[in-house]
Amino acid sequence: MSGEVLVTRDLVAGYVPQVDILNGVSIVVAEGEIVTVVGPNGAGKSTLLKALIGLVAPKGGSILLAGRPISGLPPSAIVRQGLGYVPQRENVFESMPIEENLEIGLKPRPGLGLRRRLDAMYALFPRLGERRRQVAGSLSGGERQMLAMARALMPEPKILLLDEPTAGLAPRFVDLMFEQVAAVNRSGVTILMVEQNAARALAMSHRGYVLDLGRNAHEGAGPALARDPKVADLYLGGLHG
Amino acid sequence: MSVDFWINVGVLAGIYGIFTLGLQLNAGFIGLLNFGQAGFMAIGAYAVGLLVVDFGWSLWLALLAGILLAVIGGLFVGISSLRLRSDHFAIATIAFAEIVRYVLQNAEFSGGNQGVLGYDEEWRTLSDWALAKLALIGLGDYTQLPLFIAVWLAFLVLLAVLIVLQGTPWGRVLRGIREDEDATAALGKNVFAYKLQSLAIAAALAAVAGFFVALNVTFLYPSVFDPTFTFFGYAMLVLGGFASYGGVVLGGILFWTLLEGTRLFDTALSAGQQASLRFIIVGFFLLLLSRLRPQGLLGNRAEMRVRP
Amino acid sequence: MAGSNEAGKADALQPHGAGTLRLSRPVLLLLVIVVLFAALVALYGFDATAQATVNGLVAGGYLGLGAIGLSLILGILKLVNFAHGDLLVAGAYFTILFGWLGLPLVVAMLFAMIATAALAVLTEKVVWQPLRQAGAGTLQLFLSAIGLALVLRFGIQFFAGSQVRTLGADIVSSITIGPIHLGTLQAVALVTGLVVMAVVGLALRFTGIGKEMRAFADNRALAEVSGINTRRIIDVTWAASGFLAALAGILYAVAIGSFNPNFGVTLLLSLFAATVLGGIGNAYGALIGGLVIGLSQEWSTLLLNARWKPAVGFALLILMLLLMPQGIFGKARRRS
Amino acid sequence: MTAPAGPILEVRGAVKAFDGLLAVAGASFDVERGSITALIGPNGAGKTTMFDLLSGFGRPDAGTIRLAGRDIAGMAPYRIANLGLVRTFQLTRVLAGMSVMDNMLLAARNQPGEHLAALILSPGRSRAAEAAARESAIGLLATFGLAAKAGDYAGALSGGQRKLLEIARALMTGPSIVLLDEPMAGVNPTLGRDILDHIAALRSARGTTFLFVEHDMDVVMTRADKVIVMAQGRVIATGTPAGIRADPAVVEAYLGTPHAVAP
Repeated sequence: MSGEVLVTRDLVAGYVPQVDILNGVSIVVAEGEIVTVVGPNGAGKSTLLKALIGLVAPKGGSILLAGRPISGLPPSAIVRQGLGYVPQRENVFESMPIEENLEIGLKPRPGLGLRRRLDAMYALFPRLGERRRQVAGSLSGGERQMLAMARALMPEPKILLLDEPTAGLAPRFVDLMFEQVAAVNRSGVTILMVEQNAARALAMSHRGYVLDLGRNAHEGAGPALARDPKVADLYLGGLHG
Repeated sequence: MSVDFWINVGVLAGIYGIFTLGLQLNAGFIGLLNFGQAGFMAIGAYAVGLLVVDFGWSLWLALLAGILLAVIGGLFVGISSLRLRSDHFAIATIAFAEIVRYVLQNAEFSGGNQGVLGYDEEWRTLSDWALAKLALIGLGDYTQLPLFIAVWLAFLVLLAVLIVLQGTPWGRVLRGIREDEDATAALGKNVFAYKLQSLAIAAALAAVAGFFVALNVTFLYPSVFDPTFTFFGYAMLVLGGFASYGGVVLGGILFWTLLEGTRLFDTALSAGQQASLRFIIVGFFLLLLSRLRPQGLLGNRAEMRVRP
Repeated sequence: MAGSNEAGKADALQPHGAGTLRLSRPVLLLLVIVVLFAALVALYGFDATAQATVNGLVAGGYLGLGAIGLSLILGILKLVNFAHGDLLVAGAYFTILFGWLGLPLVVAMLFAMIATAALAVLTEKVVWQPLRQAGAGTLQLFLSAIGLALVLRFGIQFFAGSQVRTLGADIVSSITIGPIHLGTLQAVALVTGLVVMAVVGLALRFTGIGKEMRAFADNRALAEVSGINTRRIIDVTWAASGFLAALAGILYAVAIGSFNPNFGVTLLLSLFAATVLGGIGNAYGALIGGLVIGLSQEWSTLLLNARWKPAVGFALLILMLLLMPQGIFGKARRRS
Repeated sequence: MTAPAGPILEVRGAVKAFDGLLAVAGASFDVERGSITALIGPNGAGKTTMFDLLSGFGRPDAGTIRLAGRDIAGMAPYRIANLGLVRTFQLTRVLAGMSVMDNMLLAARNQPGEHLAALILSPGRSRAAEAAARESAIGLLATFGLAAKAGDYAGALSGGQRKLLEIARALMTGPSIVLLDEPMAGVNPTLGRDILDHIAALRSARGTTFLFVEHDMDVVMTRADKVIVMAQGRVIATGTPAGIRADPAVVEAYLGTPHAVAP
């Protein structure tokens, strides 16, 4: 295994003083991997991503990005350190055209060259290139998700965090979206993803973690974890939906 | 000087207390940012003055007409502007109050900046009668005492009525609308009708306050009804407490004691600077209280929310 | 931004009445202006109408520039900055202060704009940022804004007095172009206003910071996780707001000639009218809105006594809120 | 009043556009009386907009909506609620600054004390109605396990409890049809099952109709009698869960086969 891009140790976080949503989460993402975090509603999956990007201030534990602590930094600084984040909802600038969305994405690292990064993104997501002047608010759900990913990829992050990339998509487009995620990964991007659609997400992941009540419950190789009947019974419920 | 001075402060506290009851009913209990209260007060006061002076009405009949006209004003503002989001509604009500003031200042019928004079004869008669009675217990020298008594009597009666109303299912609907008007509408309540009622009652309260202002200043001129006075009302509200009628009483007494109390200090400042200083103090009140204790002294933080 | 709207095969939302809806309001506005102008020419003659129009453009300059900051702050921070009118006043009085310290007038004006920008940033640091962090609601923000407005207005009055003042520039010389008479200073105010308007519009459209500001106004949370330094954007917005407000105040002082510390509060509702007219948060809209309000107020002097001018502004504000709360250039937002 | 036959809700050709974009593009469907009906479809299919149109929070640009035979398209939300249709919201909207009991009492219908004139003229009737409402509120709160919380501020409840309160409050109005917007979102699986059990029990006991939006296909397939599928603002299929699963149009537009072909 190559270097560890992202490591959390005993991460504790919550939105209000008394209540912690994360009660000690430890995960490792190595370079080039797709790692998926699954778990029931309220397990703290989205909160984990928000803590990593700095939207929720961690109360305990540590977060290392390429060996450097990022815990407690504001989101803009964390993005500059090389973390890309795609929120689940409202993840594009609706009033702006696709190309301006991508331009905003490059703000943390303008030195990479706008033209070069735009071309790279349009190669990865040809559909966006066809519609570069179209206002993002008029895109379909799947296209928005692609634009949101491309925006987060503009500054060449060391790792991309995806918060339920298939939420709300028609089931028939779910596989397409997962294929897109796999393509991004093949292009050399490390991915940490949170998903409700546990079976399919784990099947395409190198490794997976199961969270419950804000703690690590299980971990293992993705496909194996997806097939583990104990995990399925306890946490995943509708694996065959 | 001192007793007369504090009686006057009491009169102001009572008048603005009545005025602010309406703001409490709007901002505190149904979540309406009514910033046009000074405009309703102006309508009430000018109606009284003009009906008595120009049309020879009785002062008391004119009071009723003034209340009615202010309510009509409230309904007009409400029907036209209630569907706006809360901050736009606030701006629209300020604009309404400014239009009222501009009309009074510039139109022929209202006497412009010369104002309206000579409407309070009936009150003087009553006041003299009261002073004669007060003289029997040795209080006959305090000429503003009858007004003080009348104002506070009215204030306390209106306060009691509103407290009782707030405890009824009607009051509960108001609070539901304050918390979330869509959810309340989804439960079958006619949000618009309740907001309109709340606004109309607030306008009526403003008209009563305007009546007492007219008696207190003895002649009416437009700048008495500057929007700044609505801001004073809100300063009282935020001081005493949101969603609490008791807070209006406390806020009124504290606010006017503190504000007028500044007159008692000898300073090297010019009269203009002293006047400015009073407004600066009010400004700091609003800033500091909004920041440090937004619910006010008697208010309940859980009940303090206005959504956009 | 018009933006092409090709129908995508997989689009859940399909275009409907392609673009006509979006174009119609500005076009309608232009039409109304042209028709009104023609009507006024017919009723009052070309000379009087042209004079009122030029006066309206002068007023539109300072109203438009004054409204930009109000609109941006309202759009980006969701804050009804009631103290904005007093920033205009601060600009004029800082100019007097720096002139009194011996600086030449133009330099004093520039310093005044910088000082007002600093003042605006200061209010952000001292008042607004802490309030936002405390999760203040609409009412708290509104009351704080009123409190701040009172402190600023009467603070200026405390030090400078409430008497009428001038900037001490030459107010006598004038230009005559055909039937139109214009004070030299008014002409300067007109040209400055229009030029700065164009510069601001272009800056928002094409510069990096302009795009970041628009992104921030569009979706604040997303801007933050996209790596935009939102603190910086907020500070820049306040600085620009203060700077342009001061310029607007100075242009007002120059064009009108004399003023007292109350002129900001008098202009405030007209500035709100311009903001709402242009669509909240839309800087171009604010500029156009300012021009429309300026024209309306000056044109109204052909019909009514000039003393009703401010009331025309208030009435337009109420009308706009009632008839077109999303403004000419704003979009009707879908309820979430 | 005897319940007339026919569907409780009939939607025909409903259209709603925002800024020129069609969110609902001519949707038609029925909801049968006493059924538990699921409304499914991808994000942007128009489900929430449809809920808004049904409950009066939006006026359709075209089309008719009939509730028990009566056209309610464009009617104010409070009037629709008083005709027996209540809704919950996707993000729970309890009245945080009021007690749990006040949340419930506010939902009671036919309270004369809510009207100033009636309040002043006959305070006795108001008190009687209040006592009756309190009694049925206590019963409903007990059903949903919230009896102990009656005096607390609703804002102090946990996320799951708020969801329960919102549903209990909707039932307090004595509705004939309840619209639930993602009742399972943000609640843990155990509580989610409880909510679904309550719904089933209430349908059996009172004959209340339920229409709900849900993304979890397992829940839809096991709990709904009927399923309505929306895509791109239109209803592309209605039927039983089994029928929907086999419907080629639904498979094509929404469910997909294990090896979906790229568009």
